[in-house]
Amino acid sequence: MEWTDIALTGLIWALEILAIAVPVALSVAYITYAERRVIGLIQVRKGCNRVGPFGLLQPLADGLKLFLKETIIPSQANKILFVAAPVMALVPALVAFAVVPFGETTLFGLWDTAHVMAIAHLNVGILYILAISSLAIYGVLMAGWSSNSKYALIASVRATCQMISYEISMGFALVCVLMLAGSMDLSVIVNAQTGGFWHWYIIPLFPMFLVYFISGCAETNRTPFDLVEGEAELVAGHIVEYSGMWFATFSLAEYGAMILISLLTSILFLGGWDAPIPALDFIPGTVWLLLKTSFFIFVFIWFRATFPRFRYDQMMRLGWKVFLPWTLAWIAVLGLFTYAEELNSSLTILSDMIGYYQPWRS
Amino acid sequence: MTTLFINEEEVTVSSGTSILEACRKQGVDVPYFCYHPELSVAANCRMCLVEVEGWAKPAASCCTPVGEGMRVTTQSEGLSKDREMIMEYLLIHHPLDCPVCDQGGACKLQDYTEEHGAEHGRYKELKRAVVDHNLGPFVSTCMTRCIHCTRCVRFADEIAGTGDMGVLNRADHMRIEGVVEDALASELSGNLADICPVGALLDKPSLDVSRPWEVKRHKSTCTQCPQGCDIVIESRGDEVIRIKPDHAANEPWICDRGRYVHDAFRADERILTPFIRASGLQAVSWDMAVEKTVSLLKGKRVGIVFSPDWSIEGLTAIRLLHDCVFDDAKVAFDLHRRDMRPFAFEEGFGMTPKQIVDANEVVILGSDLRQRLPILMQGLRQRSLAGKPVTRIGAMNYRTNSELSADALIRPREWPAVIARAMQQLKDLGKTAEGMDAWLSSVSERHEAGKLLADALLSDSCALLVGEEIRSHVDAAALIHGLDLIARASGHGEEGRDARNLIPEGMNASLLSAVFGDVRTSVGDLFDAAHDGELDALLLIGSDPLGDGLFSMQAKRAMGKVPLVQIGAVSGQVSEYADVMLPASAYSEVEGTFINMSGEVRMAEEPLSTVGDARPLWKVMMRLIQGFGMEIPAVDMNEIRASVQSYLPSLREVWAEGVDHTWRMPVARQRDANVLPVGVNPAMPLDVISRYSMYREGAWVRASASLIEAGNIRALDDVLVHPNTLKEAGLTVGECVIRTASGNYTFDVGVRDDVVEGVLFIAKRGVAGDLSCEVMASLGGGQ
Amino acid sequence: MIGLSDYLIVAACLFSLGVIGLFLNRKNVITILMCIELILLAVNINFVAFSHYLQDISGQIFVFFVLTVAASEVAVGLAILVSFYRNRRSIDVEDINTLKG
Amino acid sequence: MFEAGFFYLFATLAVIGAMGVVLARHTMHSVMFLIFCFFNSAGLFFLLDAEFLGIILILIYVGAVMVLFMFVIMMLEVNKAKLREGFLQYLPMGGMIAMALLVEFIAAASSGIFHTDAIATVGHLGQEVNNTVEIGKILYTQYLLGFEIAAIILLVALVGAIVLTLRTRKDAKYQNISKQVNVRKEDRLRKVRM
Amino acid sequence: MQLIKRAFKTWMLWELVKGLALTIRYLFKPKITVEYPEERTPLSPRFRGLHALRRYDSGEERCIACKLCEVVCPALAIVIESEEREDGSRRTTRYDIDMTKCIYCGLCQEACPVDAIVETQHFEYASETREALYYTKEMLLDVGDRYESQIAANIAADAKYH
Repeated sequence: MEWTDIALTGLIWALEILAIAVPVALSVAYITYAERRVIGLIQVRKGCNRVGPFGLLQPLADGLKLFLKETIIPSQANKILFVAAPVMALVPALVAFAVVPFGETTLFGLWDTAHVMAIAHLNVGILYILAISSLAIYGVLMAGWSSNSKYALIASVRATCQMISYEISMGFALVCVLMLAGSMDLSVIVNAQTGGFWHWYIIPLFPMFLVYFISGCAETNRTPFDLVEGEAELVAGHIVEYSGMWFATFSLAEYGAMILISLLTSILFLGGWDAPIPALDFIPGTVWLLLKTSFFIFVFIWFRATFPRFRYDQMMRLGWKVFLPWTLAWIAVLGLFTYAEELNSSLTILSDMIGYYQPWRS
Repeated sequence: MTTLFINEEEVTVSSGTSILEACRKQGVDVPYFCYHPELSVAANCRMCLVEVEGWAKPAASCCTPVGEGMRVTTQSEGLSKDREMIMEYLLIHHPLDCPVCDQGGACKLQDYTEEHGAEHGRYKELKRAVVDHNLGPFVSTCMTRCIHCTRCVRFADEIAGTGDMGVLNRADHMRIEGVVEDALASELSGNLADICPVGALLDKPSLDVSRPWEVKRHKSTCTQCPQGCDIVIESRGDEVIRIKPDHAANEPWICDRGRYVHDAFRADERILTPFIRASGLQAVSWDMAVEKTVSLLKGKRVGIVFSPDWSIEGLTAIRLLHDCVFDDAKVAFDLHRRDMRPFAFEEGFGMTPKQIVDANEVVILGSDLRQRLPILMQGLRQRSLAGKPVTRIGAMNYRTNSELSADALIRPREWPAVIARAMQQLKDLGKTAEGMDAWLSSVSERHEAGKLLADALLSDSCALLVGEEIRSHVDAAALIHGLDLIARASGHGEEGRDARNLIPEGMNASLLSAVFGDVRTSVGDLFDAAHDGELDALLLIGSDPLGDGLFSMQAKRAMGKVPLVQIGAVSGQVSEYADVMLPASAYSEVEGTFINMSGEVRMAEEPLSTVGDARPLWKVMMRLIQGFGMEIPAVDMNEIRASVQSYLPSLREVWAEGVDHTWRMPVARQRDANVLPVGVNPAMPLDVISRYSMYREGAWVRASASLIEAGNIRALDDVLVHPNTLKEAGLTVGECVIRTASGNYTFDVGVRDDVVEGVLFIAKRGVAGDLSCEVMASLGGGQ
Repeated sequence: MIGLSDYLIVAACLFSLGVIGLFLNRKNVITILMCIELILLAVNINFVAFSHYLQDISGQIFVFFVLTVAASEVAVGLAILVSFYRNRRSIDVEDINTLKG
Repeated sequence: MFEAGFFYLFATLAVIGAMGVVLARHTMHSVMFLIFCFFNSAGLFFLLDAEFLGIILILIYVGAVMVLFMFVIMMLEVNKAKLREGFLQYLPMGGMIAMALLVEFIAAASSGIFHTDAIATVGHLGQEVNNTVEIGKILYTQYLLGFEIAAIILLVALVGAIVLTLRTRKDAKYQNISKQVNVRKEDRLRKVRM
Repeated sequence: MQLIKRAFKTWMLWELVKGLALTIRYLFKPKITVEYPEERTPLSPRFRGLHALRRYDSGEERCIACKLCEVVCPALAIVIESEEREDGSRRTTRYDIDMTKCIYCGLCQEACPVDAIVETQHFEYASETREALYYTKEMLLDVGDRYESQIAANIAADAKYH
């Protein structure tokens, strides 16, 4: 391999990474803005409207403020882990974007075949995302433990329980998707749903969609599952000792994870970059994907404005006693449907019904 | 005993008790204004009405004695109606100035209006106003607020004995007036503000400064005189607002000196930080000051003079300093003593104040008791009013506000003769004691005043109050021994019925003999030694020999010669000579134990916070010991108290079990002494007596602006003789030359005819203060 | 090129470190459990390496089983540890001697 | 070349991580080092074309098992100074045994049997070969029994762990959440009179 | 039937949907925000803002140092020291309010027998230093002088409800 090739590859990688990371960072900033506006509007207020036109520069002002703020390290904290924790929280949230496909493109006909617009087109994409997102716990755990504060510690213990619990139901919800799509490759999953909204997995997997999205809420510690940072009892939870930019890093990670969950929900259940009706295909797929994602982000914010916080035991109960059996049952049902034909020929109709969504069987 | 029923409850009280007192004893609340347990009953406020079953009208409970089987009701509809009307009547002319009245918040009228008063009054006419008048430096008046309970009038008549307040006119024009427009000439005048149930008579020094609810109360002990009254210091923050008698203790009154000395706690003369002299006094840190002290005193021959007013913990710490650092140093503490023979140090009372007041006979020997111990004198006054005899033998008709049953004027040089006369009489009656003959034979003259003494001693119980004329006598030990002999001869000398009460200079007298008995010396000798070069440095602990006592001249000479380290709370005149000044906390600012003249223990347990860098004396002493490189013998209060117990073991139980007012430490008496009077051979015709003034004596008093003001109003004449003495010398009132052993002085000499002839009275701290060290003098014409 | 023996040497290093750890940390059960994990990891690396170089996927299946068993072991081990700690307030190996005769 | 570079990188870091586990002063740091070690081992797995196992290693070990470790450490209050006692006491013995093992292993590994010449270095498979599918195929056919047994072991371990740690405290009050959730207005509200 | 209905509602997350519908409706409602520096809400005559010490028309300060406000203050924000003035009247020598302690409960105003301490409607006195919030007697009197007409009007407006 020539050195120039290596350099070129490296450059392309860097560009690809930038092309994902910069918009993600920017959208994180503006999601905070959107959140404040939307919640304000729902609460019959106006929300931030002072900095710049319609308050559009507010995120920049906030960012500037957070940058200039002093970061305080508690004297009794474990310094290394304390500093590493925000990074550990942010990195998984961003790394997961590596395999998320944003659409398929031929680069205006430059390429013969359509390429998937992802930094890394992995055939075990879902597995990768699951693995990476399971690492997000470490940021919280390290922050909680190293702060040497009882609030932070309790919060991190809670967060860990919450994340592990919901990861399981989330994983099983994904298994349902995999059973339909027959692949762990995200672009394959999207392609399995092409052809209009009646092909989308939200229809056969509606309960799984709910489970996935709600577990997503819990994974990102968003309301109503934000009892990790329940200010009434834990002040700010694991970030109680953080300030300045390191504090902001946690928010960055939270919002990054929120975007990721929204993206994945769109991809897994709403046909990704496919238009709801084939007639609308003239609009680029990426636009559709982003529209769907935006909607889910809005739903996140909407949830926050609507639902009160869960109690800890209620949350654990929901994860273990409702979601887990429900997903397991649905997997069984899907399996039964899939192989109904082979069990009894009279049940072919069931197989056909589910086969409609299973391109790998035909 | 009488048994009656108060609100259906059976009560038994002694007969003759009033219903109100029975109710108070029972804890039943009956409102009253004019009643006061220490004063006579006037029954003019009508607030204390109660219903007695079978009686047509409600009765004023304060003046109605209890009757057998009486059924008393203190709460009824009729009574509350009555009380409401009485309140309305009392409030007709009372101004609505509670917000500006110092009494507001601790006012009986306010409380009862709240409790019993009507919503509003019906009186719509103009209110009357009353002209205020001047009641001296301590009591402010606002007579419009007066409700005519006449407590103050009765106080002035019965307690103060000055009778200078009265009621003028009647009805709407009724007024309380000071008969003497100027000063309430009583040393107890401050109590007026306490007894006034409304805001008519208020405490002048603290007027408009604080409200009752913002003061914090600290139980403490007054060290202004050997009586050692229990006081309550009222402070706001650490600023003392008032000092009041502790009503939990037995004594309801305190004197003006103890009450108003508190402005000295914040006076300019307080030593707040350590100072050292380096081209003027400079405030320095404790470390530097201790270093300087050590450099001044280390390895030197040091004389220590201290004041007896410190707590016994502080005094013991002085002894610890002496033992650790200045092993061979002499210490001195009594500024009024010329005779240093140990017998003269048997100070303290053989009797408690109550026993003295209750005794059949009381003899005051050479003391201005009203100035010295105003509260004890007040007790004796009550005794006189009750018709019991009080006899006095002394050099002057000291004003006592009290009828004396017998009074004899003698010159100081006649004391041996007086005692000998009494001894002779007892001997003639066959009462004798060991050593009496020797004593009697050493005195040739007899003075007729001795008969009073002997007569008094012949009664069943007798109290001899031995005052400063004898204590500062050059032959004091012999005189005291003589008194001891006659007391023993007449059966008043035994333990438990010891009639001899030697008024000490200050508090803690019994402790001083026990702790310092082996190392003490005369203050005069000590200063002379310093002047003669036998001492290298002086350490003055709270003592002010320039202001108090008999040795100011010697002190001045000595201090000019050797380096001086002053430790104390008040700087005074001494600070002009001091090379180092170390601040020690005032008595209001320390936790400590005190023993008063009659051996009763007083505890100060709730100190105010110390001002400035001052530290309790014992801590200062320990710091010094440390500075000298010695091991500190006591690091906390308990260890200090352990050292005290090694001198006074009986205090252990006091600290272990808490203070009991019945506990007394008996005064140590030496029974086998044999001190005979040495004949005084007068070279000069006049005896000199320096008079004690409660407004001038004592470092604290001189730092207190309000007491100085009072002292100016009640100034004693500087130099005083009997007119005949002046006439004999062929002189007239005015400038005269006074010749003494130490030289000639020129002063204005005044006359008073109730002093004994041949005596020159010097008011200490007056212009003639320097004369106070003299014993003899003669007069010459002006220049 | 990287050969099988390289992987085996890495695995050997990890294994030895795990064994050393077992010996050195006699006071802390948690570390001991972690050292066991380390040893199992070394085994897993061996399995995968052989699987790769022998082109036999079965080796990876065994890794799978080892992972399963190791996870169970950790879960039960830590559960025992927690209940032991509740009773004795200590996780010192030398305190775990109640079964000693 | 890349591969060699990555191998050495992962291998070195994995060994460093393992050393950290053994030597770290604080148990929490040990856990961190172990996680690090697992990450690098996963890298080695990737180099060996076992991406499914690599990701599973991260998912199960890093994402779950090590979290469990951290959890337990956080819940136990352990005197760390005491825990290091006797460290040196056991060093000679442990070191000797481990060194012996190491020498033997390395001797065996480099004896030539496993040498590049003996076992051919195989090339890497492309994206089109799905390691997951391969494993799935063999796992659910040939090793089905083993799979089931593993599943049962996991289940037993799960139950065992819960039984060991679950304690119902008598002094605590518990809520029945299902009942709470299912409560209706009619159950709580009684209309007395209008 | 009831059971089925309930189960259906439960599984369709009916209550959650109802909640979401409610909030989304409010998203489009007109907003009631008052944009403060430009817009202001009307203040009650009883509004409790910055404190002021009042004077009589003659210019004599009202405060008589009765210290009732000091004792009633639940936050211990008021410190008063008093003395007899030369003319014999009782006046404060010090009247400090620590605005950082004050909780604006208005009890001082209630307690004052002479209407000397009042709370104005003025509330824009934030400062960049703590010192500026320690109000002394002079500052309070000055506030009273500045807002006297407003204070008097407020007291008059409120008087009939006493």
